[in-house]
Amino acid sequence: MSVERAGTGVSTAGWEPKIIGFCCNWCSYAGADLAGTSRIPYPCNIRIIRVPCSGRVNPQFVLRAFQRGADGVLVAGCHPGDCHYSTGNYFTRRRFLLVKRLLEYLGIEPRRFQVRWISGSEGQKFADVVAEITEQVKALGPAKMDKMRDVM
Amino acid sequence: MTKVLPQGKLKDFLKDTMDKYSLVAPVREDGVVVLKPTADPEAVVTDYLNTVTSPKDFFFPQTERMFRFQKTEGKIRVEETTWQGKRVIFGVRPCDLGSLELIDRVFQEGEYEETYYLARRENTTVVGLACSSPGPTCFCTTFGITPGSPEGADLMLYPDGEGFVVEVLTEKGEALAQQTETLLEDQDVDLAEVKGRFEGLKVPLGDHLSVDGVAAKLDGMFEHPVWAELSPRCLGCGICTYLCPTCHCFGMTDEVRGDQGVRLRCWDSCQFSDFTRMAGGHNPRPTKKERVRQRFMHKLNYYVHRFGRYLCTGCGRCLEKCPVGLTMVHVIEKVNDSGTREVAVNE
Amino acid sequence: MKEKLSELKETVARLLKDRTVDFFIAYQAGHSQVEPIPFFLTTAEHVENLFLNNFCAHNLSKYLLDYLAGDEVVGVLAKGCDLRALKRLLTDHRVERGRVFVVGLPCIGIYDRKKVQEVYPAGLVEVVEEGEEVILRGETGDKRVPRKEYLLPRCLTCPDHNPEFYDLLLGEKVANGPLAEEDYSDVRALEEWAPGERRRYWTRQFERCLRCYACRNVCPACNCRVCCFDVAEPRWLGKGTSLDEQEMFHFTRAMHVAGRCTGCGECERVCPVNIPLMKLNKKLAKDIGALFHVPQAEIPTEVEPLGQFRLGDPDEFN
Amino acid sequence: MCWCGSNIASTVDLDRVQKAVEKLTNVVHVEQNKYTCSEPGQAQIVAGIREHNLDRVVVAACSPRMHEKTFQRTVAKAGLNPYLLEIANIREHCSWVHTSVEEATPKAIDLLRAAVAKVIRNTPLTTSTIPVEKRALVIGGGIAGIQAALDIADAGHQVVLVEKEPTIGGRMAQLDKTFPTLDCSACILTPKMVDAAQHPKIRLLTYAEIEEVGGYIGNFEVTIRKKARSVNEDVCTGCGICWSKCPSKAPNEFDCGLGERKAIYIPFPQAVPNKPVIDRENCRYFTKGKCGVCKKVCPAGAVDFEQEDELLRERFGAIVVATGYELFDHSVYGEYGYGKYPDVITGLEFERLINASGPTGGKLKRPSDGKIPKTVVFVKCVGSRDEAKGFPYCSRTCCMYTAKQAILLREKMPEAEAYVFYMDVRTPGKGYEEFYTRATEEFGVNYLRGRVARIYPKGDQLVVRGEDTLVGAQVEIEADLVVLATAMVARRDAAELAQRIGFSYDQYHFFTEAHPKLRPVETNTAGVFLAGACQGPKDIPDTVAQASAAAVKVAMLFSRDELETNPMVATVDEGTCSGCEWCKPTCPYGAIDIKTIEERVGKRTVSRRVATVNTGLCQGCGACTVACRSGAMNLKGFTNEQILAEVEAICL
Repeated sequence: MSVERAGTGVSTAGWEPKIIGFCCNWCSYAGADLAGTSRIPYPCNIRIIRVPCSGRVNPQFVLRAFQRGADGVLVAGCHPGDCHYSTGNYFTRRRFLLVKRLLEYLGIEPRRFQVRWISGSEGQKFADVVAEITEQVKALGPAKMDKMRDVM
Repeated sequence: MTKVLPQGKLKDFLKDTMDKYSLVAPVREDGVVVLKPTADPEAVVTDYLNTVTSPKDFFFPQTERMFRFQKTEGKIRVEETTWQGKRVIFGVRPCDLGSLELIDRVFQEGEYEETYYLARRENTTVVGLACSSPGPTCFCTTFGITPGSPEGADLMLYPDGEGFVVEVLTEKGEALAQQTETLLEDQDVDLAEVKGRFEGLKVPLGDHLSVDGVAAKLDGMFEHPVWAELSPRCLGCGICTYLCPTCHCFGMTDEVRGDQGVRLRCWDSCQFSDFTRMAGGHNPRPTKKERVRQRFMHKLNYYVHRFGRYLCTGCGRCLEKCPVGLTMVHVIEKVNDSGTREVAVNE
Repeated sequence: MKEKLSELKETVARLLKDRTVDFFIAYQAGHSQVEPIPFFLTTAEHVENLFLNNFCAHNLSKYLLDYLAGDEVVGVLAKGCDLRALKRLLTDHRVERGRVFVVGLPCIGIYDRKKVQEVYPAGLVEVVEEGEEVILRGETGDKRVPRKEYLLPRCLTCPDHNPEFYDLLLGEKVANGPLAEEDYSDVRALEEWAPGERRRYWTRQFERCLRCYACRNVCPACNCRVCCFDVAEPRWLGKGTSLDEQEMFHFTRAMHVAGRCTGCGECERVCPVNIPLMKLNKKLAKDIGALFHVPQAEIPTEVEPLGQFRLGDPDEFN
Repeated sequence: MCWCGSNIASTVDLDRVQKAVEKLTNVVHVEQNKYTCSEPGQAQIVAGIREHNLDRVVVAACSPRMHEKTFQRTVAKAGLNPYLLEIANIREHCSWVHTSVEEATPKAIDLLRAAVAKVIRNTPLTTSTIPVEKRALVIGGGIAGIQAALDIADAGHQVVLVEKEPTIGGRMAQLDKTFPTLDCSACILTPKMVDAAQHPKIRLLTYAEIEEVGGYIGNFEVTIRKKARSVNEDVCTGCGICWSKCPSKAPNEFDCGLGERKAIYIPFPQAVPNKPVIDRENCRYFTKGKCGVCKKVCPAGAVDFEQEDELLRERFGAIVVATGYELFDHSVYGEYGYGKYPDVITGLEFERLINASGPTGGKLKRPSDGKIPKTVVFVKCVGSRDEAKGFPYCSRTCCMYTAKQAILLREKMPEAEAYVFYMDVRTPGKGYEEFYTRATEEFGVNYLRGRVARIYPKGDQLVVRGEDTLVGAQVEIEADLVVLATAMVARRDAAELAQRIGFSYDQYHFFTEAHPKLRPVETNTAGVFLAGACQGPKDIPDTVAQASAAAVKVAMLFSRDELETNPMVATVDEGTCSGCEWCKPTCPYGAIDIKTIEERVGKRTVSRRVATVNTGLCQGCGACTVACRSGAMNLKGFTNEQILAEVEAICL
């Protein structure tokens, strides 16, 4: 999957990472909206997928993103205690604490996968998080140069 | 005079081979010996009973990319993928050599030729390795194969003293022998004698297991209670079929990414519960009984009717790896022991 | 264990005769001494073929899933670990307790066939336990080896030498207590590796994977009616075998049993290509223990660790 | 694809996007318009659907949180199921945050590709209906809660008004006069308190708290803890003999602790209900086990020492949260004496000290020695607009109440001097600026622009040292009394309450409205509304306005007998479901049950257990879908298929 390609001699010139952001509708998606209405600029690498709750994000979605060539994945939800559905993000927290460790254990650079709590009022935080993850992923280089390397 | 490859020159033999061919050879990895492409002669081993995976993987790969397709301007462009290259598979045991001939019939005979398979067959040189000490799971002799049978190899190696006696069997084998000729020594060895020694080796399990008349007996055993007796312990996994050097079932699937994609041909296993499940949900082989019966009937009856041979070479992988001992040996014994007049009582 | 064979025969014959059970699942002799195989007895006459020794590793309770639709009462022989597997199935509401008749089998450890075969490739007749050592007795003589080193990994940390519950127990209960603490040293060692090294390690393992699904099919926690790997839409997993699909498979399998794995190690035992699946399962078990304070020994729990939360769970996502 | 004037079109090259999107499989028609949400824009969509016989629509425009509903109605007008629409957010998530066309355009294409991939997998969804329980719960009996309760009740609906304290009235009851009219606070509030108590549709539950909230809009299940009052309210006449005879005293919270009350007490003379409560912590009977004077003297026999907390389970269709605010604890300000100087008081304490029913009977006496102050210094923005020690926000009311208090001081004691240290004077209300002008011009209040650096005692006085930034000089004023305009902060249990009911709050724990401009009284949880300072600092006029607005929202809700449910709910594929029940514990609404189904297996009919979703309870969070390993549980509108398709489309 996202084998680090350091030293493979593959040129990364002109490469821009693609980062998928799963954002819960009520907080993080709204936070991203607020970044927009406040015109807070951030790197263009993120593509947001709207989900009702971070608790809707199946870890298999995250893996699929990496499988298909995403360079980074962000899961963003309401702060603990603020979940629109009361408890969804507590399950998210448990699940992704494990996922993050498992991915790292499998040798996937942990900075490629991040979970953050971003409220609807944190437009600036949303922009900052995107800037941060983009910068980190850029420094790491492409997760997988050839998306269809294996099966395709 | 007979060509002999001294033991000490084996690595060089593999190295020279790699000048012209890509190499697939037995490699010990995490406690198992697998056949896999390797560029490192040092990694190649010869001290194995047999490789856990069989050589069929390199002719009939688990996933075959048949063609690419792409939609452009409302049209679909199809680009066939062809396999290219020259490859040597080293260290194939007689049972597995025999299995290639069995699959050849499936993919070669009849109205249609299986071009992907044949391209690989034509461009691959198979180096056989005779067995010095058959193991407790070996039963090749049941199917007329011996620890020294070279059939299926292009070039056969017989371990003998401090080296390998070489037998060139085909043009491809000859080409490989020429490629490595500097390493092959002409020695005064009686090839027939060496071969005879291997052919005469005891294969305890195989020597006592007879398959005579099994196919004919099975003609009347489709509804026999033996299947209900054998099948409950099956896990429904694909170990037997995927490790078996002669199983060759597959399914086809498209992987699509946007406006392009590939058609894949992937191994499938008749032991999987969804193997015959239809789109509407109906499954003509709904339980393990039908699925287990299918596998053994195919090997011991249907294939025999079509091609005149049993679809098993006694490699023993199912004995070694089936977690629940649902093995060819067990089934043959059961069939031999069962009375033909019995009919299913539970149907 | 062998010594309980006659009692087992008597018991099973009686249960079948008096129709306490409709059929019984136990072991029969396999290809060799080290590989007993599951045995499905439907009549009392079958008991003559019953077999029992300390290689009877296979967890028989998973077979109960094959009999959900009927109303038969299934008798099953269960060691402590098998009982945990049964508990898994009961907790997952897959099996009705009333339809299972458990004959409990006290057990002090099952030997690892692979390890024994390394020192005794063929012709093993029996294994005799002598305190901390065992004698591998075979056609070509005896070998004396340290007992602990030849047991299945699960037996070292086994908390249940006697099944937690049963309808009938074979023989007397044995002294309980794990031989060793839950050992995560292999997981820790791997965690210490450089990420690139770890990556190469797992790549090698996953590339070898055949996707034969034996690990799934033998696993008591993998008990879904329809597995996500078998559905066409959505395609959680491609049919093709490539490194990314293999990794998707192993990641998903591990996550699906996270907090539910009973630690039996059957997945690893049956894997034909030696993929160290327990290194994935144990990694998750270790983290679940450390993060959520649910130790492996408590699984199956009433509510699975990933189906609950605490307000005070660790948080690193700010 | 919407230009949004130049909002999108100036940063996203929509022609390029159109070329890319036209090529996508399943896309048959692409068009652009200047304002898609405008009537002509919507008409274009309707025409497009009809002309091209479209069965799916993607609108690339602003956030779906903005106009998804709008466009759902639009496609419905053309006869399409509204859920066959997807929005690609190319404004908030694209054109507004990326500056160059080269950056924004490829991203917009990706977002559209994902929306197309998703919409292909959309299925028509239909709503079902749930009945509405036409009873409202109002939490908090301050002016916000009273106003909301009265308005809802006047609209003809039952209301339960729950107040934590023994009386309703809240903060407003503590105030002396109100700005900018200088009405007596009690004079305008107490009639409303009485109205609320006597309204046939309102049930007052004072000395009560919310224990648990379940259910959902139209059908909340609320458990209310009615704390033991130790006085039987049904019998008590409020005659007052008990509290006049009670031997135990305690500081009176209502007077900010400046005065005393008895252990059996009403907080203030106009308390509603006029029924006392026994403060068990300070009552001799409860602490020492003997006394019982009140019980002996009560002519009605209302005192009941055995009374216990009572849990009431009630059903409501809507909830108005009006829990108010607290005052910032100024003891973090070392320079103001950490709250240790008794003559440094808060504005609210000042209100009590000048109130005729307060501890001093309305005579302004300073707390330390009862001396009548000659010089009073008011300090504004204590805790407000101070990120370092307090909060960055403005508390909105302090400028006005400080002006009011200075005026009251000068009015009552023309000989006293009033100084006000301020950062800015903010008077954005009707009559406010005029009021402030009166303070400076008519009442001669001295306004000094600057922060107070330090307050320290000197003799029996306090020296207030600050800077007058207008003249650029240090000033030191020897004051008899210092009044701090402390910030309004969220109640300390605000977050807990929000979590209990299930809606969100901001970083200061003020409750979050659904939209800062367009949905100022709704929360993100349907059926829960906000009124007053629990949502953010505000003065009485704004509070009352918001309370009435919340009441209207409730009345709107109650104008319907049934509600349409959210069709984006979880759904079970019974063929796949194992009935393992692991989805159940993840559902916050208890919406998942297990049922037994029968099916044919071979020649037999067998039964097995599967999960089933109560669509009235399900709110569509999707937590259950991830707990389900086999994928049997899915979420309509956000299915596994849809999300995976989006991922794949983006990764192309």
